[in-house]
Amino acid sequence: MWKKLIATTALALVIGGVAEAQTPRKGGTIRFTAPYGSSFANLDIHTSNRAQDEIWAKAIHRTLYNWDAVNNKPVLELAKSVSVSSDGLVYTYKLRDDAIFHHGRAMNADDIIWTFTRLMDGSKAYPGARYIRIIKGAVEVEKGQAKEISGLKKIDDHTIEMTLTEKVDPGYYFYQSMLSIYPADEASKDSFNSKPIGLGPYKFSEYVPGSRLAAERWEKFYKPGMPYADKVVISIIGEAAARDVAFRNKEIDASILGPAQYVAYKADPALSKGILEVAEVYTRVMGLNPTFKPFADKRVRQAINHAIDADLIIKRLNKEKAYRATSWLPLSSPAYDTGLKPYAYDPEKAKKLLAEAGYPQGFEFEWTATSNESWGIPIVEAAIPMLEKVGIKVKIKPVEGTVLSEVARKGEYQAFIWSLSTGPDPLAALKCFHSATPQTACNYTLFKNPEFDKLLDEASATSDPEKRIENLKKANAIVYEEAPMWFFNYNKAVMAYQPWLKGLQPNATELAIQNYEEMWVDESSPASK
Amino acid sequence: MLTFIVRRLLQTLPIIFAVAALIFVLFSVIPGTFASSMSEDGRSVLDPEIMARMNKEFGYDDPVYVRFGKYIRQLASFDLGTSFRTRQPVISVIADRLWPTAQLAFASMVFAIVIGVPLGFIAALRSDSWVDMVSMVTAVSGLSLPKFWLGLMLMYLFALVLGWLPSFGYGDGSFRYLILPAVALGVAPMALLARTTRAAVLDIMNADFVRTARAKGMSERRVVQWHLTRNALVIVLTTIGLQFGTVIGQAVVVEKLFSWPGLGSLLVDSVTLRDIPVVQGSILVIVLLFLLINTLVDVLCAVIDPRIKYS
Amino acid sequence: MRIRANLLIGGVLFTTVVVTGLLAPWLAHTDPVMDANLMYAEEPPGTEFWFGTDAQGRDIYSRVLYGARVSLTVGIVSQLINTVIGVCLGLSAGYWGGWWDDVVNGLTNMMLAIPSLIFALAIMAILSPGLTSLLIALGLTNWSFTCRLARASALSLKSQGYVQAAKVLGYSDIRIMLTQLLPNMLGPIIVIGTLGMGGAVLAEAALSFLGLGIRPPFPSWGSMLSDARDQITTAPWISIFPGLAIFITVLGLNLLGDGLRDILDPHSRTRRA
Amino acid sequence: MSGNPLLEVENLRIDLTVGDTRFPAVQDISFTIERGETFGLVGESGCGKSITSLALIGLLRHPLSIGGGKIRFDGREIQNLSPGEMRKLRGNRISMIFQEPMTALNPLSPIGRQIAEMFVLHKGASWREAERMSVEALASVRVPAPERRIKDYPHQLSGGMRQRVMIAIALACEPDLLLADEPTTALDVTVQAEILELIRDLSAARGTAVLMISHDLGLIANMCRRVGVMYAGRLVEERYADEIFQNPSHPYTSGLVASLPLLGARLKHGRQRLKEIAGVVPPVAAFPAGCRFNPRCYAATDICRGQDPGVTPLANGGLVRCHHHE
Repeated sequence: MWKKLIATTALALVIGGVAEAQTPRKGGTIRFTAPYGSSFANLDIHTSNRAQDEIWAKAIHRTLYNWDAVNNKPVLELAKSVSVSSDGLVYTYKLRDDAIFHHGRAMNADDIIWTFTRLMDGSKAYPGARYIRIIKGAVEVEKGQAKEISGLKKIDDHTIEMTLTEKVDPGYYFYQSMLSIYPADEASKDSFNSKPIGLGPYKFSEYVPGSRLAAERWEKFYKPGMPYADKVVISIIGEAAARDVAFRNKEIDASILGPAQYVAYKADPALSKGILEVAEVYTRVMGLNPTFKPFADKRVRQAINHAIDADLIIKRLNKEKAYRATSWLPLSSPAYDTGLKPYAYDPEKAKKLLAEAGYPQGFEFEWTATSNESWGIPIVEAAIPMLEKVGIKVKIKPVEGTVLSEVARKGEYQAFIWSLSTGPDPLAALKCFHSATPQTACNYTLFKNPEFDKLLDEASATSDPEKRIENLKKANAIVYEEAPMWFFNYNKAVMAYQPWLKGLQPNATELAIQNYEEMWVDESSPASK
Repeated sequence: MLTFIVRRLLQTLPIIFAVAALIFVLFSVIPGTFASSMSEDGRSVLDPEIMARMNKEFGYDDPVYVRFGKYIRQLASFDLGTSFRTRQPVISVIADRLWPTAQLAFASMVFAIVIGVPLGFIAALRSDSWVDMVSMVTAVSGLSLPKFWLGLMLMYLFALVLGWLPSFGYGDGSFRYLILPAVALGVAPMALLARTTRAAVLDIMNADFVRTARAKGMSERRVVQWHLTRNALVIVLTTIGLQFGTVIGQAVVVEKLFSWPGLGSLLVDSVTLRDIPVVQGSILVIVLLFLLINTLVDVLCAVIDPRIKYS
Repeated sequence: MRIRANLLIGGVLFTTVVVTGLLAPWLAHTDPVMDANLMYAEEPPGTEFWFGTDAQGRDIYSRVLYGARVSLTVGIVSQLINTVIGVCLGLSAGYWGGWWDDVVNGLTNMMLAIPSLIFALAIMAILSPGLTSLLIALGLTNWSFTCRLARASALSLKSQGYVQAAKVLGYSDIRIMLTQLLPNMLGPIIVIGTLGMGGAVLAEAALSFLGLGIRPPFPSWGSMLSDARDQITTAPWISIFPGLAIFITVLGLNLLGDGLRDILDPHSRTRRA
Repeated sequence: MSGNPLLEVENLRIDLTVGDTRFPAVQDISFTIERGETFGLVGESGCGKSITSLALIGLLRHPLSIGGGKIRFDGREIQNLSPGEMRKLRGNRISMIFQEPMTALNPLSPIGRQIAEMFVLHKGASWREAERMSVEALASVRVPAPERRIKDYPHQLSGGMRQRVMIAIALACEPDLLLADEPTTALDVTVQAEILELIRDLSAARGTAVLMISHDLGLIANMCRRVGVMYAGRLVEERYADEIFQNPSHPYTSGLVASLPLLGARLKHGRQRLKEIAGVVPPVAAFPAGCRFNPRCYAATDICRGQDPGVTPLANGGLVRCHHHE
């Protein structure tokens, strides 16, 4: 499995390498797709935390940090350099002086302060607020006790000082598009909602709600020579079957693939040449509610992990479009422990564990699931007969995603199956198992383990990266041992691209989110002009 | 005539009010909230504090009767509220989607009428012949296909295999993009119209006044032109009006399949994301459209059929 | 002669579907739910798996057979609910008249104005996907035509001599409605019900496509078809057979409905399209 | 040409096709109508009198069709005329009034226009002229304020008024033959007399021959010079109207006459119940062998059950089809 990841990363690197080896061609249109639903929320990216909206936002907006897909870490985007105080709490940023907004004005420190203050407007409940809260004084603004974030200071037009409340890497906090930097003067106008202005490589040109967003090359973009294409058109195609036809029909340049199409594209000699695979930071798990009596027993939870043949499901049902999960942290996490081996498929052992726990005849539980093909009812359906073999009966409770997220937070379930983000920051990911994290946040299985808490607390306190990783690995192992969940798989995101599209990045946080300035189309594209 | 129109419009008011109340009640008990939909993809988890703030902002914390009162007051001033998701007035969100849906519904009805009505006419005039048989079997078959399946087949055939038409989306709003979704949506009403027209024409062909017309020495063509068509038209028009509702309803499926940016896909999206003001607004607008079209049909029928005004 | 052809073909198709549904446990090769064997996922049709297998390795032939039960249940039960609601409201409104008639009329007009698929979609979202929810959703949203028909018949029948006679004899209203009025309007109502059953089977498929259909454990044709739509290029048989099953059933019901109409309701071919 | 009778029907047969089988719904019908003469056809419903009239005007539709015999109109055989030729006769020289004034007029068209159509079709008039002519036509059927009435729709008129409109349409082109199929059956008794009078006066004034069809022997006897009695698709007796009352020949005719409530009859015979003919007209597919009336006939004998009676001429040009005619 590990080898596979290396191969994938290598493949991604090769693609990157190839892209650099060739001289990028200027001009043409990139025809990208937004696959997650049939619309964008609106043109104010601050209001949405959805990947679907980040897909367009990347063209128009930029944030303080950006995600470096190749090195798999956050990097500075709108700042040239940063210096950190010795206690690790005060960050001083030297901002870019060549970043120009689409209406022609250069970005300065005020824009960042204005943006962050806006995001903390408590009456608006912007989803990005949770990240800004790491800055000292931000919570007071949110509660209406202060007008300004005290931990955010303008030193000069291009220098900003940020004081944090905790010792964390702010890169992991400030790279998402829901924290995009807006021009202070324009963004407060009403027209901004229909004509967004940002710092991104492309300048907004057209938006057809429910259909597409188009943007044109921003000539004054701060990265020299970029962007390459004249235009980017992002079409919303929620239906996988429709996307499949559109891609084969050469109407779009890239398409996120589901398992069924992954198989088909891999088998097709022409299509198989344009497939980009990435181990994404999503872990698919079945959460087991400890308030449901059988699941309170660790042995029962382990038995479930032994009873389901996850490898077989991944192979046959996910069509290898997933990697076997060992524990919570995903393959691409810096704290992933290669020494940890996934629970082996072993029905006999499962039976034994069940008997020890006092359930020799098994029991019945209700499994809440959505209809998602990769981590929903189809998976449950395949697992049912396997659980049946060790005496566990399953009743499926079908729900919509919205309802799933609500019952998980309220603990109104016996078991659920979900795909959860487990990265990129391993510390943040593991915090979901800290006893101080409420169920309403992300400790859905009410995990409580003093040893785990201690390891995690130490990890967040230390400034020694080695020790931090070491602690996180240990904590991850505890989660593995305690088995609050059935660890099913880590997503393998797959994107098909046309032969003329170059410069895609293997973004492990979400493959559909791309830096458009690095992409270009050669003359064989139907939209090369 | 004007009083007739006014009366018909006034009659729709209680319906609109009833629909408004019904959808309010329905969507006040729907499980899940907009806030919970935001962490549905498991990607970025919303912290409880923001969710609480959102729920407060969107009025989830108020008792139902307070929300209902607010909702009715808003409606009375023609305000559909503010979308949770876009944070813009629902009216403007819907306005963006109205034209594509109108285009689609109109195109599919035109398809249905242009094919279905003549088909039904021919079938009736040649009743019991093979023409009749074939056209009616076609019609019933068209009624028996799941819409998304038909759409998918059309997409494969005309976009992928034949390459004649684009497979998805609104494009520049031109006719090429409209054809496939309109046909997918129009097949069922086409089939129904063919059937209704056939039945109506057959009924009228056996009517006494048509026999009178023949007894007058009229040629069959004149009988059809002078007497049959207008009488059949009333029934066909009524069917068209009622079918319009079905078409808008089914547009939900077709728009989703073809990534058509209409009211239907907005509605499905908003239901999934629990953007309740938009859901309520879209349903109200759809109902309003239906009532308007049917009032129009009634007026047309009254113009054609003098008996209607008086009953 | 066409009449007989309709009735015959429709009847044969529908009976076949009913019989397959009833005999599914004997005709099926495997259990439609439990016999998921991932080792045999997506086998094309052959001697062992007549219709092939699906992504979970289940025998599609068996699932299509069992699916008949689900789809027929959906069609029949939801239409029964619709018919009972429609007849109760329409009959009483037509017979009693007055304010009750106004109320029923208003309700009917409202139901007509909300496209039934959208209404069903809303109910499914509220009740969460599942068979019971689906029966409720489809059973509550399609009674307006039956209601209108029952009301109109009751209006015209109530002035008939034999109804008046029953009144004079001191029969209770309910008894008059059930014994005097209802039998005389049953024909057209059966026709509407038959056609509506086909509509319900299609609506199930549409709701499945929108992610709000029936969900397991039992297979429904709509969800089979909708789940397999992404595999149409790689494993078309997974969707072709449930698709055909839907087509045959709905076609049968439509033909049957047309045929019945010609027999039971010969004077009103145009009453309902 | 004037030597010929206006209409001669000879051995007319009308077939009803069911599947591949053809049943004779009407058989061996022969009669003639002179110019200006009023001829009555009487019989119970289902006896074939209406379809006989439809055959004369060429309006039989599937599953009915002419199976044999000749129809000679003004000396010319018309049973095989092309549709176009037939249309020239229809409405113009032969026209027809139907039983149901409620439904025989197009509900969506003003009556003026429906009358005007006749002039446009047969007289080549423009719509404007035709409209003026239709006012006159309406006036001639004694409709008050005709210039206002022509704008009315059928549903705004009473049954009697509608039948007047029908008559206006039928007589618009001054036809040679008017077929009146139960023209007053659906009307109030008080209106019936007016309508009949109208038909009689107008046809007399125009010299139009009338074929009056009714189940009401009394009405026929009042209106017509000669009467044909039909039973189960056959003409069973044909006589002068006054003779048929005094001396009916066929047992069926006797039955019909006996069932009439004659004025003054009570005085003559005292209180007595009207006689009814037992039984019903058999359906086309189940005509009995022999004389078709035999199952209902009081005088039936074995020969009636076994042998079809031929036509026997009576005095005064009368004809009867009975083994035991009186």
